[in-house]
Amino acid sequence: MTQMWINMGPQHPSTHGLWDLLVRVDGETIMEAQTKIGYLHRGVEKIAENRTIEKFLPLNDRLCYVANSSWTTLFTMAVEDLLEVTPPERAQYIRVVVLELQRIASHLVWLGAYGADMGLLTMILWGWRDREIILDLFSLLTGARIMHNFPRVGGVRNDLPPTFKDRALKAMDYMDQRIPEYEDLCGRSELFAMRTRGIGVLPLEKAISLGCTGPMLRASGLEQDVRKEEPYLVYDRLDFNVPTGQNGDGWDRYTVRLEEIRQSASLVRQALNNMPEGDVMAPGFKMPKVLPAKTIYRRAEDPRGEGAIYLVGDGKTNRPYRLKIRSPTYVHLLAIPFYIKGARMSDVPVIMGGADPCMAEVDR
Amino acid sequence: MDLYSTMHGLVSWLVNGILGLLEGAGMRGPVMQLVRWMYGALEHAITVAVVVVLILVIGLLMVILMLWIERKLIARLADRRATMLGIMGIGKGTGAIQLFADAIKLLLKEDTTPRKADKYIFAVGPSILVGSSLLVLVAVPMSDGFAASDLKDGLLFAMAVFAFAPFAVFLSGWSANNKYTLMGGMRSATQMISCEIPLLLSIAGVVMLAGSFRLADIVHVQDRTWFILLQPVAFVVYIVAMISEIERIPFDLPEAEAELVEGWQTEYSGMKFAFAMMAGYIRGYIGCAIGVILFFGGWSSPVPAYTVDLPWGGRFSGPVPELWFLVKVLLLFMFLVWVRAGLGRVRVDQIVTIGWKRLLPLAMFNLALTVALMAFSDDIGTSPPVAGAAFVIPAACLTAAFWRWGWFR
Amino acid sequence: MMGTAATQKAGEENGSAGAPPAAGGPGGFQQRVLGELGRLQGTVTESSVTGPRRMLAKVAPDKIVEVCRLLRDAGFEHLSALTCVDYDSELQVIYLLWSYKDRCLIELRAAISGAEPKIASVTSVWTGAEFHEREAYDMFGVVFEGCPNLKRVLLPDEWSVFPLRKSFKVESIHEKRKRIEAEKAKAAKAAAPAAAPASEPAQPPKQGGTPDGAPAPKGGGAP
Amino acid sequence: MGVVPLITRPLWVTLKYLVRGLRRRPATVLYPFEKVRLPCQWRGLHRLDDEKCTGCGSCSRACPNMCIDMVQLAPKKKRPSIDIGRCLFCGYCVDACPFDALEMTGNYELAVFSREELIMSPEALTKVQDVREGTVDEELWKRVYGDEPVPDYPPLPPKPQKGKKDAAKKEEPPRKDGTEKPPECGFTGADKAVPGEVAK
Repeated sequence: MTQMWINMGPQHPSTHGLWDLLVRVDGETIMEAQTKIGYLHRGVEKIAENRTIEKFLPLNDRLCYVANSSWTTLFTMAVEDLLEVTPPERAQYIRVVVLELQRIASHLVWLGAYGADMGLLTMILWGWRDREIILDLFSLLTGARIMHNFPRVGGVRNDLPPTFKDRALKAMDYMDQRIPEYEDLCGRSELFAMRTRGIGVLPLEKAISLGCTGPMLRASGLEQDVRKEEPYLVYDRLDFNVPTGQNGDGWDRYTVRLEEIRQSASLVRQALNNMPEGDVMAPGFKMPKVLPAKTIYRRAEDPRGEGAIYLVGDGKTNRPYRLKIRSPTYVHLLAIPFYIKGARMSDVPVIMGGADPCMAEVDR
Repeated sequence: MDLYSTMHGLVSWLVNGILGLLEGAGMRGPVMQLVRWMYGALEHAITVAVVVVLILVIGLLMVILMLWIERKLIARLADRRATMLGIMGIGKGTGAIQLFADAIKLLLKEDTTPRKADKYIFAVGPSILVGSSLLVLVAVPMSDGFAASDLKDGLLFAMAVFAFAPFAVFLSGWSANNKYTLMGGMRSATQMISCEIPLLLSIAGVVMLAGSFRLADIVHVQDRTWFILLQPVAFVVYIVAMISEIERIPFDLPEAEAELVEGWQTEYSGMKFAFAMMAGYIRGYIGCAIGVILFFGGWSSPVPAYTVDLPWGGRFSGPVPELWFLVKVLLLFMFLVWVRAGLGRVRVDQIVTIGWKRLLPLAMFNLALTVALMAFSDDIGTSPPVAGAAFVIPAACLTAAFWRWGWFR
Repeated sequence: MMGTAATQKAGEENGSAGAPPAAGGPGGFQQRVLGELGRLQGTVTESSVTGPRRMLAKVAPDKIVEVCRLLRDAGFEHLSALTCVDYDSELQVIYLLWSYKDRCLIELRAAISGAEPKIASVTSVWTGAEFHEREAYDMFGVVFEGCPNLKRVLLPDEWSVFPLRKSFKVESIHEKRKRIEAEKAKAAKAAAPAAAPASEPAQPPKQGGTPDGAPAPKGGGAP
Repeated sequence: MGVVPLITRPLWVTLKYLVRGLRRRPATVLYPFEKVRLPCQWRGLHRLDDEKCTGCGSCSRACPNMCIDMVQLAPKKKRPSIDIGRCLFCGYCVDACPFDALEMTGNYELAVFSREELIMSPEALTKVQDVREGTVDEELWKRVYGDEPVPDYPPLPPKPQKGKKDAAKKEEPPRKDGTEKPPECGFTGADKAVPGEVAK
């Protein structure tokens, strides 16, 4: 067949979100690919230069519509580094609980969409059904299901409602019962293995030189997790292990993320069980009139990889002088053309889904 | 008393009754002679028309029932509630009218044709597909009497017309001037080529046992032992090949939502899309019907015939063969829906591998086995356990051998 | 503006409260890196350790590729981010490198002129640098010589504006509020010399348009 | 893996749900007919309490999107009007109000027919009813939490009263418009987290 360029996106059922992978196809095999993004670009970094820190906080939830609080927490940690404020112990434990619940919810969305790319419609429904429970926990804790606007500079907005702790512990036990079911439906199914083993293989040194991080890098075999490399909040007091894969194909990305759901569930339990008493905001902290003239680079482990914020204060106003948001998926999506050559037309959605695209954080 | 004669009696009683009434009312002129002459000439044609319309209506009702079963079952398998639509409380929770709502919606939708598409083939594609699928309905009997036509080689005719559809899919996919539909059409052709031969070979085994292509004979031979007990391997090959013929989930690449938007149906909307969807379910019904006739003993029921005295004096005897046949068809269809809920989609090269390197050798082996055993044992009709064991044991060891080498990879 | 503070010494930045420097920490490694950077007197100025896992170095823009290759071989395999900061006197290109083995981050700063920003591309060292460079070009207009396909990645190709430059003025929410109140006050003063203020029942005309800071260029600069 | 486990595991686990689906309700909540009750601190549509509000405008300054305008109702009386078309529902205005005049109800069905209706005038804000219908999703509750579904989320300790009036308030007088206040869910420490404008 003559070679032709096919658009996998932006209006395409297999792309989660608005982005376009142009694919040059010879028959069924892919010869070359190009990524086209920018459909959801809102200029968040320019807006940030015109708003005070607190007024920019709610926008952080919109940075990634599936893992909202992870970006808000990252931003508040960056500002706290800039202002040299440390939130009280209890607030840090609450932040860890919120981050890990957010990771489970984000991985469930990914698992559902990954199944849908292979025609496994049951997987979406189970993924979304179990995510509902976590969204209910969030709506009890923060007042909103998705746009929580919960972390504040110097702490968190409010303390845990009294019923939250045992409901969250029961929800985590419920989650542990659900994971074997996901494995039955995907892990132990031959069809799933046929569609994911050896698909979109990303060797380790290519992953490092491309700048892939998080589950993509761990699937290629390097045990690297910002929570272990550069422990923030109270992660160094909680014990969890970092799952890795062997040869960086679709199968390893699935096993790595599924294992991460288990680890996050146990992390939530640990954080809830040994959470100290105390107030949730740094006592007597007031936002200063002027941000100190410093630059901060704060990294955190976003469900998709290494999210980071480069914040520059200019010592004159209380607005950030420059805010650079390092998005892990931005690198993963632009890196796809480097390892998609030779794949088949049906593998393209699996490879695109493997990168777990969340377009809001890619286009900023 | 088969369907044709009953219908012929009904039609002639009706027409003569009306004509008699008219003549009684004093309408004897030359017009009446012309009408009687025409009826004399067209008597046969009218009866055939009535029979065919009856079979068509039953086929379409079955399609609607299967659509509803698919929606509800695939939902319950995935722990959700499917459509709960009901009118003013009637069928509140059953979603009964969802299907009619869909049909009406598709009828009302605008029927667009892409600008640079080949308009005629684009329009003809779905009609060929539905036409060839409906044509097979004629050849599939529902019980001894109840068949539009009981050809001597009914099975051959059915398979020949059934294999016509991928040609229509390929045509309409290519004519829609859209990259996705072109890929969809190509895939349908590859899939048909790779899975047609194992399908026919698995049927050949059954036909050899039954000795005739006539579907009614195949059913009669299976009175004591269903062929699934004698031909388990053939059944596995038949089901896998039929799923890929009908283009359902594990092998629904021509219409793969994930990568090809909607495969070859991408450019269709309104009535044409309804045709394409309906064709899918008609072919599903036919696949299951032939499967039931070949392997599950058609309309012969394990329940011994019984007679019941109805309270108002009538008598009712035995399980109605037609209903028993439809129940079995629906059960086989439910298995297909269950497979759809559990499994994902395979790639095109994997279908070709399965078709050529897995199903074909399996079907050939089964055929050779059947020939060998028929040559040695003079009468298959000896005690069923012996015949069953003679078939099942080699099949089991074959599957175990294939299993150990992970042949599905 | 920020220019004068460019040479500010980053104060001792304590890592987040919960991060006691790991036993031994990358201290030894940092000294070794400082030693190597020290040798390149001409190109690297002011390399320093600014935190338990942070290092800082200012690099001459024309030697950036050698320094990056040297650091990558020294252990900084991961190019975490490559971005620019537009100080009005200069445009700083920031390279943030992370070492997986020794868990330390170094921030390289190359100061280039804001008028015609040009610097060598480091895609020869990391293939992933191409993505960050394309975004820096898209937002700041920095031309990276040697970058394989230096095209706009987020904005449409025919745009000629580099939005994140400070010269691209966008009215901030606070100025907008002051402007609206000024207009309202003027309108109220003009309309109200005779009528009593209470007679103005209609709500003030809602200031339409997108919330502040919309990237759409309002003719290059708000009034 | 061999042939048998090829499809048995996924089919087995879907069959389990089919069988369970026969005796217990599947997970779906049919939204328009069955609604799920939201927790008491849900951030939905705002409600203005006319007596408490003094028109100080701190809510309009706290709003990140400038959705709140102070409308001059009477010579001495200013009240906030909220443009919910641009509102983030972030709750800053509620936190910033020194007199607890603004609160967020549980209404989330805010569709209107024209853009102008999105701008809620102060009168409309006072007449907002806290429509918290629906019941807790018993099925999900039984599956996950096991015990009997609690009709409503238990109220949190009362929010510390701030503003000019003294903290030890008597029993709050019943509201004039007869709407019963949803169970009070005060937060400890939320007010100190007031972002508000720079400490002016």
